Amino acid sequence: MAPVAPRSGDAIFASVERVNAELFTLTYGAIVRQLLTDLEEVEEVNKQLDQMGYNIGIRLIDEFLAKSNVARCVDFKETAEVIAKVGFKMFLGVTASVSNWDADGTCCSIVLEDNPLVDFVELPDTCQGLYYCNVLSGVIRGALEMVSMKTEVTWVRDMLRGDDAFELQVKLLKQVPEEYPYKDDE
Amino acid sequence: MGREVSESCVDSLLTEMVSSYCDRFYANKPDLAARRIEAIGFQVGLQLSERYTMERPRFSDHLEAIKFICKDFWSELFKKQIDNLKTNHRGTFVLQDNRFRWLARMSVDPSPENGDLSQDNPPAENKAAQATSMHLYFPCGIIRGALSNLGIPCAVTADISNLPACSFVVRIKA
Amino acid sequence: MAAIYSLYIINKSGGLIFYKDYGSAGRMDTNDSLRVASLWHSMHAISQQLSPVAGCSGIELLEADTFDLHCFQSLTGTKFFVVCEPGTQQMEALLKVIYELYTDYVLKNPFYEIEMPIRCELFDFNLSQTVQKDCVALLGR
Amino acid sequence: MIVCVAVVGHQNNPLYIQSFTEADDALKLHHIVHCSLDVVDERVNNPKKSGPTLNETFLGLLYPTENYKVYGYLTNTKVKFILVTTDLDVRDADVRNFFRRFHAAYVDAVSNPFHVPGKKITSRTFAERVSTIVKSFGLSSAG
Amino acid sequence: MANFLAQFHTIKNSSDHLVIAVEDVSDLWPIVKSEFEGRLPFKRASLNNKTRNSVSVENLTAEFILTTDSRLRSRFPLEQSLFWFREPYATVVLVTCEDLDEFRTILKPRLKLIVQNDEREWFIVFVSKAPPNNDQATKLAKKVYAKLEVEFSSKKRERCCKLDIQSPEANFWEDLESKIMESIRNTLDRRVQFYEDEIRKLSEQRLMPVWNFCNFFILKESLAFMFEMAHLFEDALREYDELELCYLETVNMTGKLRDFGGVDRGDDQAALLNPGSKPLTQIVQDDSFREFEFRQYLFSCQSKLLFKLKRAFEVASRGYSFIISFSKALALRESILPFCMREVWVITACLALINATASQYNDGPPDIEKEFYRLQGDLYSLCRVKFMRLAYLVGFGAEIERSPVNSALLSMLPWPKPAVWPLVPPDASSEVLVKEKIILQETPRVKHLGIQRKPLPLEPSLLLREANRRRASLSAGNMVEMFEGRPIFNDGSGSDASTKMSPSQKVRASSMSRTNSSPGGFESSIDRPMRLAEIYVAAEHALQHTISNTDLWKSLSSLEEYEKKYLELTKGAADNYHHSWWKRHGVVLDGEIAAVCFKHGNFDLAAKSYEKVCALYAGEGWQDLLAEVLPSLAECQKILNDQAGYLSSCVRLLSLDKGLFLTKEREAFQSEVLRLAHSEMKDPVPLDVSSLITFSGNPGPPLELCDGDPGTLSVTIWSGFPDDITLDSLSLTLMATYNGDEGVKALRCPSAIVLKPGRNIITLPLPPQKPGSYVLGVLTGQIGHLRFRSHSFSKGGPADSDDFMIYEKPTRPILKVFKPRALVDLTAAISSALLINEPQWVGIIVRPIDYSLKGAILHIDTGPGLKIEESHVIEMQSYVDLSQIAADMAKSDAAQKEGSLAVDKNFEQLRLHAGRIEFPNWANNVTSILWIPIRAISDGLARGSSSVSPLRQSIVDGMRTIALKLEFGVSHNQIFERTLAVHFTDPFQVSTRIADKCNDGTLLLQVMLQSEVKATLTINDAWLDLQDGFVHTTKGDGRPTSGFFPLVISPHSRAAILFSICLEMLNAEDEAKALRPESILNIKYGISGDRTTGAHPPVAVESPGPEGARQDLIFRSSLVLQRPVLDPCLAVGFLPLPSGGLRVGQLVSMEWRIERLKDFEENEVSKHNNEVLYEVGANSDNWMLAGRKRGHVSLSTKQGSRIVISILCMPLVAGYVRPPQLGLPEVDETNISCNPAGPHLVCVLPPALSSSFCIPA
Repeated sequence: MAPVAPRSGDAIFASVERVNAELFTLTYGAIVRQLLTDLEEVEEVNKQLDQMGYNIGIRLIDEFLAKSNVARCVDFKETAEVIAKVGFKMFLGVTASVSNWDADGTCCSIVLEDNPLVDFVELPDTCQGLYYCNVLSGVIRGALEMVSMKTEVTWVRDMLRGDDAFELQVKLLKQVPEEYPYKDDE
Repeated sequence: MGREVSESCVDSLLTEMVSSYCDRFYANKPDLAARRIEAIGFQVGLQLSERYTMERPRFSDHLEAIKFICKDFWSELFKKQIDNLKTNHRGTFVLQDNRFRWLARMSVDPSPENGDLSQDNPPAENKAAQATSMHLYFPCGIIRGALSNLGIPCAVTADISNLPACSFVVRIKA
Repeated sequence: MAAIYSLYIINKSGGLIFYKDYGSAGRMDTNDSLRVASLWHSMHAISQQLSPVAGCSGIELLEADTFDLHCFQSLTGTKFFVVCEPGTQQMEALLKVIYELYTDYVLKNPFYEIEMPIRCELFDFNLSQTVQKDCVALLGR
Repeated sequence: MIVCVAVVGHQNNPLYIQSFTEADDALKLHHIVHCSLDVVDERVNNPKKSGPTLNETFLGLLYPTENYKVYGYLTNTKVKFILVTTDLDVRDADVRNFFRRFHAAYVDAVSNPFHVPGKKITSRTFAERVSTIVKSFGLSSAG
Repeated sequence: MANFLAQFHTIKNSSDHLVIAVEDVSDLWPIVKSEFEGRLPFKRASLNNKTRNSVSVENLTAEFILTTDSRLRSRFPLEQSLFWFREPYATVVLVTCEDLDEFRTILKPRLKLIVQNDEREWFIVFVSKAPPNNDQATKLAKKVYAKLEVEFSSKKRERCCKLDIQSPEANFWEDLESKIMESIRNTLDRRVQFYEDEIRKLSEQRLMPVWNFCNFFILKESLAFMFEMAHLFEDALREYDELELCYLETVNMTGKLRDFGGVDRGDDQAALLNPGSKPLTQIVQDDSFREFEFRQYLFSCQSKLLFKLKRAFEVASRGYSFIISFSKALALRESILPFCMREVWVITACLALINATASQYNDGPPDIEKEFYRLQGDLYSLCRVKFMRLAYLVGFGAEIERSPVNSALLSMLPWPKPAVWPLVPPDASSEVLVKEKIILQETPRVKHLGIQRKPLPLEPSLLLREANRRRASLSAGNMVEMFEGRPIFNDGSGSDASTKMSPSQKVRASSMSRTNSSPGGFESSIDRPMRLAEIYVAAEHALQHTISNTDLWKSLSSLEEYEKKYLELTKGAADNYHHSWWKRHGVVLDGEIAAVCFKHGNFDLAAKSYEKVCALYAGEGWQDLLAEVLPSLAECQKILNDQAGYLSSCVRLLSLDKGLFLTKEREAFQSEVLRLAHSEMKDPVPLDVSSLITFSGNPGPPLELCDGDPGTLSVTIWSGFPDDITLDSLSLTLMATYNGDEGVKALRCPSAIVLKPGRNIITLPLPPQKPGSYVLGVLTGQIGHLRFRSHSFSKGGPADSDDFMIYEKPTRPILKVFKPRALVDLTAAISSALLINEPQWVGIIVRPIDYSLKGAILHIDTGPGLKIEESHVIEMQSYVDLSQIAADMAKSDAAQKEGSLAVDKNFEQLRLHAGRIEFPNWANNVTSILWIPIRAISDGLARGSSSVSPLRQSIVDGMRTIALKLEFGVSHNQIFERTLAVHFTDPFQVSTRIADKCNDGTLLLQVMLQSEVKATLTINDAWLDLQDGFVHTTKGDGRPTSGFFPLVISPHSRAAILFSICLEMLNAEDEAKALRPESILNIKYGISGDRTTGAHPPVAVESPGPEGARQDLIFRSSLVLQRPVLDPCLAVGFLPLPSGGLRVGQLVSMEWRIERLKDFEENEVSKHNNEVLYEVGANSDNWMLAGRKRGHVSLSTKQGSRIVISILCMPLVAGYVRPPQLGLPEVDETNISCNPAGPHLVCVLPPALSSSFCIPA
């Protein structure tokens, strides 16, 4: 079958249903704040945000694939590029850049200059150690896991902590092969 | 034109928020979960009302404020207005949205196998209803937040006659 | 009107999560469909193993004298396949559309638990709409 | 020049008050702002006085004293902005423009998820934005 | 035209009402004058206003003037037109006439002559003197009047009216008035028309150079004045407004510098309410109007009209803005006006306005009223500011409270800018000294409670510098003038150059100049910078010149006077504000009043006002301002010895934002609190410190306790005190969340505690609580005599309002007390029986159910027939039963590490003290087993059973009980009681039967031994002591025939021993006295068992060693043998059972045949010999018997008579069971022969298989 050509991030973003970013931003903010109130421990909040992100990711990936028509990526490099250029654009309307590849191409940084999640946000001193955008790392982790890549996503830079950009380090742990559908005893 | 994000961002965020609160944090305390979700909505409503009432004269009475919610506020959020507004002129307003966006993707499955909600086990019907209502505490909170920020303390409840129609009942505290 | 006999959706672990029969000749009961699903799942996997060249993504089209079987597997491992009249066109496109419906109405339904059998009115509804649509509509895309 | 700007909550509590004079007499500005609330109340409580500008957010000049002018602005959410300036010939347009930008800044400040409604605004960004707005007061519409 | 001005002015002042001319043709005026003037002023009149709409005016004053009067003498036509407003508005022609001829010849022509000049509005009053009784005369008069009417009246205008002096008609006067009015109206209209035309003409050429405001003014004001005379005030006012407008325009338009005015003596007193204060001629000079006077003049005219219109409010509002704008104007001219003219003027203006309006105001609608009071307040406070400014200048500055309000008012108010700063008059040195003294004496106002704070400024810039700068600039300027052409000063354009110099430089410059100036003639203080005192004095003198109003000057003359005035003004402002919307203004000014009261030691009043102010600031959270007032309030309370108030003030001070006070200040507050707390207070003061001390449970899960356990609760307390503070006592209340009625419990902190600033963690002992979950309530405590309480939680506490529900967290339960539940379990380790009468180990399993048994104590109480072998120690060891092991495996390996393996090793020997055992620590959390050596005593001898004496043994007689009571829990508060049943038994159960009967009479007695225990028994020896009537066949010791010992019997199996015995011949009497009624079976046996499974070797033998070493136990059991029947008289035969065999649950009828073998003659066995009593006995748990078990059957005494007794029974258990036995109680057994004998045992088959009925495998 003639594979449908992959579409550019902007094209997709233009085509999908969109809503005011404020709603998204404020909602996320309110959630984070409520989590802080309920869970008290910043560490715990980071954990939960990541968890939420993961749960979102494992569902979102399919929509991404369906709407973007991206073919299976040949390698992790390509995957990262697709996430940065198409994924972020398609959902958040911003594009990220990929950099800091390590030698064997299993670890890179996704750098985000602009991030709708943090409009208006200022971290109070009581919340040092909070990874406000931790949901993002979760999403990436979850999504990649669904296409059988176990990854570890960590924050390297965070504008809310005074850095000049948001930088996520994505580390490919292992590429899980398609599990062979039947056991030996069959 | 302000910046935008894909709708599925909001959708999945809300879905996940609700399920986290109902299934993880307050798994078997639906009322607590509900309060939290409502609270989140409240804050959002508060801030949105602050934002969307810029550049407009102050409302002279409750009705004006409610109308604002129905028209401008709603269309900012959902790109559509409330379809029908009823009131008993004694502080109760019913805002009906015939196709409430946040329910648009929701199909409730009455069959008990539906494992989404971890309530004890009431009959599947109201089990499903409860699950859906969990998703409505957020918009209720938004409305309440917006109104109380406009100086109208009130209580907001939602009721779903048949998806995806949904009507919000605003009771203004005398 | 494309004569589609039936539609299957299989989750990545080979469980049948959706089955719809559009009037295939030999009706099958639930167990049959389950069996078909797991069987196809295995065959699909075996076909990948069999492939002499690396990077085979499994059977896409299986032609029998009485029917064609078009299969589409998403990168996340979910398989969609239709059984249809031999030589029916546009099945890949159809499958793509179904995939999108799946993402829109199944995955976005908060009550749907991933990997679980699909019970979503909205999905059924939109699905039947799409399938009713004749090939011209599909060509349009 | 603008000597003081303030945000006052719907319970008439100061949310943000910044004076642009030597710090030691900031207190008198607190006083001015606080007393100007009287006028705001007056305007709001018998609206017929504020005839044409009924329910307009911009309340105009609150105080016609010899030495300074106090302008007011009342948002839909019952939050008041007060501006104290010592230059005696001010164009209404400038003030309106000032308040509009100030309001925008305020809205963004309270959109910070960690801001507690009804509590003081501690945001640094807000402070910076305000000072730039104050600096550019009068210039914008002059050009 | 300006030269008319004087005239105009005088005219205007002279005439203030309308004039009506009286043309007295026939000298009637003296007669009618009084009545005519009696009509004045006209009650009501309807006139046309400027826009020609008729308005009705009241009490229109007017004056009748004879045309012959000098005032109406002819004037120049020009001025006539100019001052037209004063010309008559109507002309009344008074005539009378007796006969027609006279009329025709004299009167008519004359009248024609009079009325030809149509300028005037005229009408004729015909007066008839004819007496009413004189008909002839009256008729004539009528005739003449008729003629007159014909001549002068026309259709469109009725110009005549007739007055009978003798009998005036009622309607004459109305007629007259209406005619006058008509005339006035017409005249007015015409003149208005005229003036308007004139004015229009002028305004058209407004922009031409020739144009002259003066003319315009005269016309305009004439018009206005005319309106005023006609009581058309509205129109008059409009004219003045237009005039003012026009004036301001022209004044600002024409650039040429005019004389401003305001330099005359008395100008300092505002004249904005009395127009006549100055003649216009003074105001206007060479037809330019002096702004100063003229604007006041205009305003005064306006206000006059406004008052006439009863619009005092408008006067006030116009007045206020007028004052503001006018004061601006004054500011511009400050250099030419006297020193501080502006301030003085404003003061007087405000006061004048206040008095006038206040007196004139009569209440209007409420909102207007509020507004009015606000204006009054504004006027007062404006006045107040200026007054303070003056006071400052003359050196009362030190007395002025440096409060925010004063600072706000004064520090933004520029200093007066006179061209020359007044200099010290030559002879004022003494005054200077006085001021100096004052300055030196004046001590900086100390803040209370040792608060140091930079005092707020009251001056825009330092007075000293300001004044000297102005002097300097002047002096420099003078120099320039004085030393014309001197190069050094020629260059730098003098004044501003030197202003740039600092005073010191200035001094040098000037001194240097002095040296240069050859004639040192002009020695003055010009160039020397003035000292502050000098400035004061100078100002004072200058002011004295400025101020003409004596009492204003008086109030500046001395401090007391100043304060009097100051208070008056402040009060005035405050009170008025209180009546208006501007409450805050009012309250703040109250604060100012309070300050004065305070200074004068009127602390009560001061405190009251301060409280109001504090309440205002606190209520709206203006902490910075509050921080300014609160100390004063505190001070008052301190002085008034209002401890409660003072304390709460201190606490409030402490709870203000940290930034507002220095730490040492805050420490001072704290020390105050402590001082009071420990000082002698009449009664302990309760105090709310919620704002200062907050508390919450520690983060993390709540403390969990089991029902009835005490614990310790740790709580976080935040202290807002700047310093450590010692609380003598502290207690917190717990509130049950669910059951509200469940009251609150207070937890007391046992000892005094010290709170550090900030976060403290304290622990409270927690007595046992009812089940439920608890939250913290209020915190109360004591410092010295001070009882304080705090309700407020730290973050994590409940939300204050619903609006903030977002930040609401439900108050986290801090304590959970669980419902009562099993915390431990005690069970018997073994179910199987132990050996009776032997010391045995009984095992008790102690299983803690996730609850620690630390220090637990077990009370053991053995029931009857059981005693603990004190001699032996009790053993305790950890116990793992297999099921638990499985569970452990399932559990995470973490649990494994914790070591169930290690636990196994635990073993310990314990001693029993007074029936109590203390548990070792290792047993706290692990299941353990307790081995207690006991012995069950039973004195009864075991009984064997045989066909004749069936076994009847019940479970109970082997049963013993152990009552256990476990005390555990943190303070042994938990009790667990259980009574265990322990089962004891003999090793064997013995039953016998005759196995065989040999011909030689030898009987083989089979003794069956059923092992009753779960242990292997070894029989080493057994012998039988036979009862009388039996002997062993073999002359032996009664050992069994076949001696194959040791005989091993495995648990619950059975064995048998054979004895061969035979009957011993003996006669009846021996038989009668049978010594030994029963035989005794003796068994010597050993037991090898494990205590964990059941019976085991007695405790005495420690470990059961090798076979040999085992010491034997003896078991004795009695059994009864029975001699066979010798002379049977009854035979009982057991009829064969039905073939099919027996099945469980199937009815079967058992039958016995009874037959008489011989009659009863000789010895009567039974009374009723033809009846036999039978009884069927069966083991009830094997059989169910239906029908009569016992009863009489008749059996004839004949030999050979027989009957059959049958009874229905149902076997209940399968296997070999003893069948039911038929007994004949009344018949001696020896007389019964059993033939055929019934079977010992019958076989009962299990019930037939059926689906519904399943078989135990």
